[in-house]
Amino acid sequence: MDQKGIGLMSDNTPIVQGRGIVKRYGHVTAIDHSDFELRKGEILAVIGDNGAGKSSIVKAICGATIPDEGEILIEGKKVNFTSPIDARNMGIEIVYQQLAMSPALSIADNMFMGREIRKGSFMGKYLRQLDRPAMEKFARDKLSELGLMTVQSINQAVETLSGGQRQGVAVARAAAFASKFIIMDEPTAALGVKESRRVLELIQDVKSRGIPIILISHNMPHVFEVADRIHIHRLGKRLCTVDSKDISMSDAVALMTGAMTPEEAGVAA
Amino acid sequence: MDQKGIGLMSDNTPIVQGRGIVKRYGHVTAIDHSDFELRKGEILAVIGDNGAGKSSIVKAICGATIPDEGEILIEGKKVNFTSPIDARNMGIEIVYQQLAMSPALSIADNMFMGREIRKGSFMGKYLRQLDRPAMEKFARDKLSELGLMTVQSINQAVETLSGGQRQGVAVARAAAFASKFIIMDEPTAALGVKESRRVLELIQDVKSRGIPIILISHNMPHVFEVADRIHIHRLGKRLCTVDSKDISMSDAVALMTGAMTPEEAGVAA
Amino acid sequence: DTSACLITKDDSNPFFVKMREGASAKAEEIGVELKMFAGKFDGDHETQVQAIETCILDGAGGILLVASDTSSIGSAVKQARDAGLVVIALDTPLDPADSANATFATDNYLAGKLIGQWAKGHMGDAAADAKIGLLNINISQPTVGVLRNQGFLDGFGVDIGDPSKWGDETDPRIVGHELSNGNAEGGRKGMENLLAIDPDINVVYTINEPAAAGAYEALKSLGREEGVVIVSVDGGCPGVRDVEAGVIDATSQQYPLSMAALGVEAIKAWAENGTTPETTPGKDFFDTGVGLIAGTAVDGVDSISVAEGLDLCWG
Amino acid sequence: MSDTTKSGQDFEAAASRNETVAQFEDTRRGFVGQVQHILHNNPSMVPLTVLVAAILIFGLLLGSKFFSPFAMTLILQQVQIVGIVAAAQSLVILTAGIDLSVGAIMVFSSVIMGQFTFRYGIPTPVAVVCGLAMGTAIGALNGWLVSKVKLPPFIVTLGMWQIVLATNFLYSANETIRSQDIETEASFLQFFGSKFSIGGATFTVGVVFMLLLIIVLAYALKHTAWGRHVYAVGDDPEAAELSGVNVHKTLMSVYMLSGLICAFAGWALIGRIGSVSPTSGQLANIESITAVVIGGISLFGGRGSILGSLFGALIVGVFTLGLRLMGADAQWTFLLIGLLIIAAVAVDQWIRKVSG
Amino acid sequence: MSDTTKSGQDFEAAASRNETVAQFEDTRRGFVGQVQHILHNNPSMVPLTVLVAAILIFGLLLGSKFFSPFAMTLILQQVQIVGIVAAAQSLVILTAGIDLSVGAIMVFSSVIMGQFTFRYGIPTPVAVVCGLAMGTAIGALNGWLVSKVKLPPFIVTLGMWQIVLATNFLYSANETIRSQDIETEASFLQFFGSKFSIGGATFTVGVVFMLLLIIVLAYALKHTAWGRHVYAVGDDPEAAELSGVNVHKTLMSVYMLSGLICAFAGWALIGRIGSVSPTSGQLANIESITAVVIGGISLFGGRGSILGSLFGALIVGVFTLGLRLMGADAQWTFLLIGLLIIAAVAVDQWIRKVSG
Ligand SMILES: Nc1ncnc2c1ncn2[C@@H]1O[C@H](COP(=O)(O)OP(=O)(O)OP(=O)(O)O)[C@@H](O)[C@H]1O
Ligand SMILES: Nc1ncnc2c1ncn2[C@@H]1O[C@H](COP(=O)(O)OP(=O)(O)OP(=O)(O)O)[C@@H](O)[C@H]1O
Ligand SMILES: O[C@H]1[C@H](O)[C@@H](O)OC[C@H]1O
Ligand SMILES: [Mg+2]
Ligand SMILES: [Mg+2]
Repeated sequence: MDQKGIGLMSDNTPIVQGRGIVKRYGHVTAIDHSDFELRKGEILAVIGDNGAGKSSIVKAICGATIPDEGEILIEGKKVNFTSPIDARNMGIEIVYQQLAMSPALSIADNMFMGREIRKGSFMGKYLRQLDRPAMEKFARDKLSELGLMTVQSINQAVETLSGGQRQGVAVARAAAFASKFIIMDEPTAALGVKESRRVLELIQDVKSRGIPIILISHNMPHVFEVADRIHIHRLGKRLCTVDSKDISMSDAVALMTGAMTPEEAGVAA
Repeated sequence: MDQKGIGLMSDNTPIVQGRGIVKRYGHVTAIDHSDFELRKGEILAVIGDNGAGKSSIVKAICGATIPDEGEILIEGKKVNFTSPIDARNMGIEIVYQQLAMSPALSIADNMFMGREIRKGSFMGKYLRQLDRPAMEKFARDKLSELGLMTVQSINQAVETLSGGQRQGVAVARAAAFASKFIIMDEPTAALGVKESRRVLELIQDVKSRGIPIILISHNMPHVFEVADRIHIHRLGKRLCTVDSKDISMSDAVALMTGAMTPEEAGVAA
Repeated sequence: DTSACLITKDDSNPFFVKMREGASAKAEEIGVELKMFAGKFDGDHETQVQAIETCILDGAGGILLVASDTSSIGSAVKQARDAGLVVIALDTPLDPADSANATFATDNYLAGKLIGQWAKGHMGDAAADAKIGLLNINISQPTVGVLRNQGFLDGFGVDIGDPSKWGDETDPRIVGHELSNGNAEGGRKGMENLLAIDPDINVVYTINEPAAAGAYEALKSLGREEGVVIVSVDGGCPGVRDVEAGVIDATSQQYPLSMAALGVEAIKAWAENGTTPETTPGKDFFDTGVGLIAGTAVDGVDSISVAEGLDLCWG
Repeated sequence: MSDTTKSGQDFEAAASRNETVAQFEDTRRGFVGQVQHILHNNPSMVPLTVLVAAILIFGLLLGSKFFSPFAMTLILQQVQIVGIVAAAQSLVILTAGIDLSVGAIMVFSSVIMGQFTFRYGIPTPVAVVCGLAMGTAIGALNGWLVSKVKLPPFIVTLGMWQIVLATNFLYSANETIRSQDIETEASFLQFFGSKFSIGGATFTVGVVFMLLLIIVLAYALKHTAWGRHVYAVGDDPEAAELSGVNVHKTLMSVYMLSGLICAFAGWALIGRIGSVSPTSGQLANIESITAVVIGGISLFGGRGSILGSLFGALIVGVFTLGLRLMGADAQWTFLLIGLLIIAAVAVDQWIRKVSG
Repeated sequence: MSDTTKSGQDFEAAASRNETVAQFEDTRRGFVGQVQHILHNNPSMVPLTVLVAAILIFGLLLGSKFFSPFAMTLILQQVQIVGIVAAAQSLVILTAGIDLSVGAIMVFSSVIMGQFTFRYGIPTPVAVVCGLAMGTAIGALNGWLVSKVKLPPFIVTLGMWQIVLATNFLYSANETIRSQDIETEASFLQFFGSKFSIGGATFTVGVVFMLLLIIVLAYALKHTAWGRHVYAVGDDPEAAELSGVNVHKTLMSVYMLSGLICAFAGWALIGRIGSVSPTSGQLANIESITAVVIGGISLFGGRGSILGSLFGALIVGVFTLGLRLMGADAQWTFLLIGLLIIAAVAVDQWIRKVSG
């Protein structure tokens, strides 16, 4: 956890701030001059229709795509991520909607991809040997915490897992390594009831460690259960951000689908 | 619709019946002597933990994988599907969990894959020219019915769609072409609130056309909203099948996660 | 019973196919057991080395070798000779020639020189401002290709500069050097390119007869088949018939069948009494000779008639 | 809608229908944007642009020597064999395969046509049909191994290449059938070499065949169900199978067609070189793959246009002739063609990136 | 848990923890099942099995002629160059690439070593280092074009192949440096050819180098982070990038290492053939790819083991020598090797399928 960074910035500097972000794909404008803001210690939900641009905007924030216009500030400092590795080095972890795993590699390999543990011994120091037992134990522990009990072996290739099992691995990885904040793009979409529960608990856990979370989800009960604030995205733009206590589920849905305007709902755009 | 087939079979012959189905992947037993049954005109929900074997069993039913043991009967007749094309030729449509689309091809191309429409004119008859306008119109209509309004062009490559948009295309395709029954493997997992609603409506629509549906879902409210019966799958086997009116959501969840046994819940295994 | 190996550069070139046929016939006649090996393409040195090793392992008495890389093959040849095998070079002398116990070969430089002299004589005064196109083998410039090319230019009266490579000549009569890969397809394309550079070409040297046939097709398609002198090397039966038909004007004939037969006999002789054949006086190998075959003879250049050529041709 | 929500959650009722299709504003930037858009939607425009640019540049540098009907039709004639084979190669590559046996099939088919005529005295048209059938049969074998036995195309065609080539040499005994003999006894074998003139430019039947072949295939790939299936199979065979494409049938049709086209290339080869020569065509696989890839077809399958392959073949032809005319010697030409291959694809990549 | 469900849905509370990890019963069938499982988990066991079977069969057919230390070590010597190059090729193919320039890099590096020594009189060890550096540099250029400019590896290395080969011929003026001269003046160049005997079997430094190289690479691929990254990049580069692998660095390291290994192969080549010959190595790309694929590495990247490539090279070596000793002539050998390639991979596929 980046204690120092948090200590230095003024209390109401947002952790992440996006200003006037634009991203076009050929003829398609996925993000259209949108703003974005994540505050200290909060869980921010992002909701919106399919294709509203939710995934696109969080990808822009973490360097997975490079926006065409606009600027991004992390803890008040402008950043220019050119790759998700930059973001990860700052302690930002992401659960992508299309998961980002290497199908032929094992669960443990995937969890430690890019931050493998080496043995402490001679073999590790000079021959750079990986400490497989340590990595496997860690992976097993993290999956058990999530209640992913049906995984039969930690050395199973990810391609042999069910859809939900894969998602569980991705969530466990992010939660285990984040120190600044976590982005989760529909982390419970493929999960079973029990597994979804665990993920929601985990999100609360992470928050209680002081790490804020961006949660994209179509599951309104989940959103209202955990989110502090809700960012409503519509047609490539932020429509408004509301406190989850100040709005009803129905109004939130009405806003995001365009059945109601922010003025009608009585919230500030 | 195969009116004749339905007319011929006795009233309580199930549409699909699976007996003692086994499917192993190397060391993993994904389906372990499981039974399965879909009745005329019903919506059958299949629920279970991640990795319980839900996707595996419906794949075995439709020829997408070939089971190691057991037999499958469609309308009382034993079938040996060797490819999903066999199933499709019988009027069975499937929405796969991992979608099954050709990313580089357009939405319209994907919807009509394997059953393209040819022009009626000379070009169509002798030069086998496709009737693109017709296919595009049909595709646009079906997507509009689903309320997938954010798709910008029907000629867009599927790879440029958002996760939810892709799922919408797959659902629309299945609903448009099924005549015997439809299997939907988590059709609303990636869908927004509005889009999920439309899919549920569509499922009811299809049912009212007399076509039964197998619905795999982790979303209990959705399951209880539309399902007539619920097949509870656990550790590779059918634990029990219950009428959705005879069981509470909590009991269903308790059964599928193993917190309760069928005897405790008072349902027959 | 004596056993022997025949290793050729490749076994797709009819030249080597015939050489193998000649060798097997002779071997059967005099009771030598013959195994045959070949590189995968003309210039494939590695496979030839492997073939030599295999022959040593196989306990052969001698090796007939048409080397792709005349100097590099030296160490493998030495290994064979050290193991007690006799090594006879065919077609192409090794570098140095005495790496092998004996050599039966064509003098490729001479083969080129003869067609060069003939072309010069045939053209008479026009040779002084001839336009020469050359269709060589391939970009790796193997020795046969260089020897024939430089021999031809020498015979034609061009200053060849460094005799170990083509392309460094400054004579303005040379329009260009093209590649043919020694086949008809390459011959046609190369000829077309030469014609695009200068449509007035009137002398064409070709590495072998398939390339010449390809060049002729190119000329024919432009109606230029008359008035261009095409010369070549090899003397295969299709080639000699092409001389007869006026497709090729002259070609230097080689004698692979006699090379092969002489080679097999030499191995037999070595096995029986340890003798090796004499070399041709003035050369460090046994020259199996070159015959210039031309439709019309030219004064001062020895040639044989097409009819004679057809008697001696090899495939 | 009320009856569908018998146990639906309340908040969902708020998701009322909103029938207007969303249209984000299109902020494309004028002419450049339009050009980029066209390039983006027509993958073969990039190699076409490179081709036109190459012709213009060599034209400027070399003047009428290059910019003549003679030189232009010469290029067409020089690329005809590679162009035809590249059409076959394109089909296979579109299915994410690769065919290393194209050259071997081509030359073996031409040998069959020649030897059947001359060795067995079979009427020439029948011999030609036998050659075409042989090409198709080898293609079918390739297709069967790829599709049924599920072997990687690279391996199948690598093996087949060696098998067919060895068979070719064994069967033909490496004997060339001379042009003059064919001309007098079986001129039908040279049919593709027949010439005709249009306004100073000379075309051969082979060139016309190549152009027609590409046009027909481009049509079939774009406007028939078969064509869509070829793309789908190349894109993701598993997804294609699941969504109802008969992957086996599609692959078989592609490999058989590829074999047949290569056999036609063999016939065209006789027309071009006059004779039947078993040693031809040894570089046809590398040359055809080069043309296909310069033409913008992805080696990973499912993306690209067959027109691009034609342009790819022409680009190489233009550069080769242009460089030779400028006096580059063979080794330098070889080097520059290497640079060209990389540069052409880099330009392609760059344009695609810019046009996003 | 109660505090986390402040607005959770009631039914979810029923999903109480159930801590035992699910274990479906394992109904595998005895010995055969075990063997299948081992084969399944060790992709290089399949080619190893084919190799051993081939040795046994030829041993039975040919007796002691084949089953001798001399013959066995001869095979090692004959495959050493292909084996070393196949190691380089394996790395590149594991990243879903392909390197067509391996042979050109190899021969050019050997030419540099030779010409630097003989033309400029540079001390031999320095010349060797220059050759190795040149190989690495060409590899770096390949890597940069693949990774930064994002060109397909097939194209990059196809172009580079031609460029390097042409440069090689231009620079060397096609001159061979003779074995005798190297032996007397720069014997260090022939270092890889040095021989030593262990119990009747003769090994060369080159053979030992090949074996060590493969072992070291197998270790690195399996037991270091770098190795995992190579697999991840080959599997799905985008996913690898997103999950924190520096794809660029990984690709650069692979192509540079490949270039370096090819340069070592060039040095080994001098040891093997004695001389420095600019025309060597023309088939090294096809032969190394053949070895890699027979060895079971997927051309689509991310799957397979580098040990397999060694076995693949040895399988081809065993068949070639065995067939030659049995007196099959060259065309028949090609034909049978063609069949072997297809058969070896078919067997591999079959075993994988059976062991599911
Ligand atoms: N690589 C791409 N190329 C072209 N268009 C794209 C690309 N990625 C996204 N888009 C388009 O951008 C828009 C926004 O997509 P995005 O994935 O951000 O939506 P989303 O809000 O995450 O939707 P969902 O809830 O379905 O995941 C969509 O219209 C989509 O079609
Ligand atoms: N191709 C495969 N190879 C090996 N194991 C597999 C394969 N497909 C599925 N499995 C295993 O079979 C089991 C059942 O998987 P399945 O996909 O049927 O689960 P599911 O009930 O659909 O789960 P989810 O709700 O997460 O989609 C899992 O343990 C999974 O790891
Ligand atoms: O003499 C022969 C030559 O060595 C070879 O390369 O081609 C065939 C013959 O001309
Ligand atoms: Mg999304
Ligand atoms: Mg599933």
